[in-house]
Amino acid sequence: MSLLPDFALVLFLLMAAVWTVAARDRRDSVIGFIVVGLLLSLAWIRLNSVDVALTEAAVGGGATGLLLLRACARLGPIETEGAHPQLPLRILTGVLCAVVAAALATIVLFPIEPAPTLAPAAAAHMSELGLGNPVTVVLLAYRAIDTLLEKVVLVLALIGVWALTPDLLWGGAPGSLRAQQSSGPLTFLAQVLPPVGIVIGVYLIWNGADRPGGTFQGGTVLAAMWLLVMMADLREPPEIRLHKLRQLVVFGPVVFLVAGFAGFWIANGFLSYPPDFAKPIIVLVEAALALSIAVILGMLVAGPAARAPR
Amino acid sequence: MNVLVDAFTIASVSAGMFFFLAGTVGLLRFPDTLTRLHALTKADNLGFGLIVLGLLPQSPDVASGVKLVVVWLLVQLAGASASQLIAQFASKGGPPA
Amino acid sequence: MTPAAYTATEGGALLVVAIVLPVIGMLAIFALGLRRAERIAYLVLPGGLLVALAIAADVARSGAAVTYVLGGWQPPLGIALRADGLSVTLMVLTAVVLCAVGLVARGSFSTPTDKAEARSPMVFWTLILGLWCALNTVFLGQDLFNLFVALELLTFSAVPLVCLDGRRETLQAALRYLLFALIGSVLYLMGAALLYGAYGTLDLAGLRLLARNDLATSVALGLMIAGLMAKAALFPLHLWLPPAHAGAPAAASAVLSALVVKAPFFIILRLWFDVAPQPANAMAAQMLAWLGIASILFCSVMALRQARLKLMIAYSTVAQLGYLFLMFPLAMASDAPTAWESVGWTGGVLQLVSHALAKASMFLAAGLIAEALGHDRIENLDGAMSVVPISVAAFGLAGLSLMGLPPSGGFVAKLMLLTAATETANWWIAAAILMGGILAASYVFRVLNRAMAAPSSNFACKASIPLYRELTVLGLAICAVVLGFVPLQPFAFLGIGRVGLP
Amino acid sequence: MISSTALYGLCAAGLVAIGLYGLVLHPTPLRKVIAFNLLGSGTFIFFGVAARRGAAAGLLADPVPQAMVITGIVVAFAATAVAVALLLRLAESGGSTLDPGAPDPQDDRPS
Repeated sequence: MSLLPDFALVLFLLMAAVWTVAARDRRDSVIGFIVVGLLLSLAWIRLNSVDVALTEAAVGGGATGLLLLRACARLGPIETEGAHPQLPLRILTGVLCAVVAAALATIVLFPIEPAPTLAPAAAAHMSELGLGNPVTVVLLAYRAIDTLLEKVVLVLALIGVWALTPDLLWGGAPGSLRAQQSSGPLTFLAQVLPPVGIVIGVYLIWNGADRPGGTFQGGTVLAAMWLLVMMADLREPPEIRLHKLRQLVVFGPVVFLVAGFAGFWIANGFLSYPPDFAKPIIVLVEAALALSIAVILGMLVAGPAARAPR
Repeated sequence: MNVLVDAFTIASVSAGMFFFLAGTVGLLRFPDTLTRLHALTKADNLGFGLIVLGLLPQSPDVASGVKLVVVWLLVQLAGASASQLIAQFASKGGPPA
Repeated sequence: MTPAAYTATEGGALLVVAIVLPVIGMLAIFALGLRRAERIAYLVLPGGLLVALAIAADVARSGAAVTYVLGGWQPPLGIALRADGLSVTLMVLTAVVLCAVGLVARGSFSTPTDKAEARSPMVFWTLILGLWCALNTVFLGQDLFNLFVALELLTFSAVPLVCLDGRRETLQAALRYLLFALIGSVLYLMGAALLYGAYGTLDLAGLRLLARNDLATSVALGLMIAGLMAKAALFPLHLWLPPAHAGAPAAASAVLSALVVKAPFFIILRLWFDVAPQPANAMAAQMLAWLGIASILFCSVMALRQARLKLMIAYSTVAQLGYLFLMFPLAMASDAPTAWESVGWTGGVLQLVSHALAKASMFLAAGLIAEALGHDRIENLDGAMSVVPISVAAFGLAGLSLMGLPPSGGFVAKLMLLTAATETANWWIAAAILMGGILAASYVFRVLNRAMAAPSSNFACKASIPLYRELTVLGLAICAVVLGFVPLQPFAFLGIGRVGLP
Repeated sequence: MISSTALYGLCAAGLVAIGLYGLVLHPTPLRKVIAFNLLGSGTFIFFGVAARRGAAAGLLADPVPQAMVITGIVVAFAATAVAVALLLRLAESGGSTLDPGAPDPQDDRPS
């Protein structure tokens, strides 16, 4: 009985995934993917990983879905369906995928007992740092280098997107995010929602130290508010040459680096925090990172520059 | 007292579920975009409202109760705006190709 | 359960600097928007070279690996960085190649004096520095998830370099490269998830102690190695490489061919010799070698058939990468007590280093030739010798290494592989090495023949190349040749940090 | 009786198979990118399964794999953004599939 909701969820998830891959129209496929994203965040809650559920809902389903929907609209009718692969190739691929899935399923069904875990080790040092959310501690203390490098990945991705700007337009602003026709309800929403959204975003960041939430989740909510305002055409996307924009992008990584190097003087080395000040330092780094994430995510969705600088 | 509160929750959430069911049936059965939208939004607003109402007495403290209400308000706002947008597209001759 | 703790060694903080210094440079170029992006790069490049040399000196002097534990959190909870003999060899190689590329790229990627910032210089210099951070992290990281992040850094820096000129073919090549790289990453990550589920650690030292020979481990390693093979362009997963490496600007191609494809191979080495339970599956080693042989033969023939110089060099890269995969059965079958004391292992690593130097030199030379002539069709290369003689000479010297002719690093590397192949009676591998050499000679001489021919009557030089750029390219080629004077035996240096491991 | 964690593990295996199939076989790049995201989601759930099985010391799930998944999701988003920007630019330049067009023999620029 208690497994029934899980069964239903898994079944819906797989059905939505099949639909996403099998749909003829690419818009249907994107909508299928967004449904998968929503169901996935439920699955993450069932796996007791609330932080991941929030991230999946915000980044995996939400931001990625928006990106793909915009791509659909922008592609228009240009994208012609290429030649469909031959039947033998399809069967071969199908068999290969089935073999991989079968191997994975076998491994999952016969786990190691007792399951190996780092949870006790992670919990043991949490009181030293004064933080209550173990996932935040892993992200910003135990494995901070991965989080730092991942911010570098985001900056590189932004440079990669901007690199696609035609030379003449370099420095200009991305194309407008406005929908085809301006509409009252969207403008209304873009005026009412952002104040509330910003409060929620800040709450998620602040809360992340002790309870589920954190930089990504909060940063994505902030980015969503900015994108909403741009989509309702209340604000234009900024020009990519603006120093202020660039500085906001690197602000988070720079604060993180400074905190990391400060560890050489005030603690035991790079990315190590003194016990008494660990929490304020981590919250400060998180806040700076969230700001940068919001700006980067927004600019990633906006795309390369499409207008010459003024 | 507890029994009464629990009974209220069960009744309210069940009623909410019923509205969701009705709305979904409407979504599947009604003929065109506008009527479908009508069925969906009416049922969802009411159904979701009833579920939140039913859950309110179960919340452990005031803060989580306030969060529930905020969630309800945000869903109202998002649902209303989204259905307006869909209706706009629909009345202008279907979704853009 | 708990593996031996890492103890941070004295110069360990330098490892952090090696990873973070390029990041600082990259962020500075991005944010400050100084009048000239390349100025910051010219501060960071020699700095990074000094850091790499300092770490190498430290390792050579102490004869032990340099270690740093980040934040003081011991693995498996935290992450450690560790530089052994192999890591520092590759770090110094990376720094040398990047500095040379930086010098040569000055001609093509300088910000115009009338602009505050231009697209291609800004993108090129930031991405080159991002790439450096990624490579150093790959060489130093001891945690499989940390290595995943490093691989992603590598992908995100390498892909936009491919389509820097924005032409349609290069956009296509970049998209295809990105998709291959993403499949590779996701397969690698899947393997990492399975390993974590089985052992509760992704630390290499921990896994070395714990690894069992069971289904989960085999599937995990299989998925990871398959993913890395796609990134390292092993036949038949090489389809993305030739258009991508040929489409990029020459300076970027040099880095992509010389260094970027070596990073996934380096991780395969780590997985194979550090994680895979010993004795590792002999059949899998044979299969990798067979794919390597297919790479060598098939792509050498393809290189011979190309009309464009850069495409030819790109196909030659896939062929030369094939040699690297020969070392798995050779190192395993040898009589040496450990893999890294065998001739096959040293030959493979030497091939990696000499190919990196030779290929960087060759791509840069091809870029200069194309700049001077205005095209890179092999049929019409006549006259190149009279315009850019030093570049043609560098091309020829680098070619020695690819062919495996003395005196060159490639000669010693291939001779060592050949020796290992005959000692362990792997006759097919020996035959493939010889055949690959002959094919390489044919495609290199085909180019040299045309380039040395007298120019036709309507020959016109499109641009003159400053001497320092040509000399830099020649310098790289000479480095590849100098490697040919190393003695023919396993180097103790490459085994530093491995001897004594359980 | 199968545990709910194992059920999600099977779900992950299914997602991986579906995503891999779409990634290999779909001819258009946008569909490949979508399939890549499915494949990635399946991979992340394997970490989630390991996390939930590793619940200990008062934590409902092992936080280390959870943190890895959060990093992974963000990286996958960045990859999607770059891929989408690339394929949009490619579509603008007149090509949309991954089949390389016949190279123009008259093209004089170095390739």
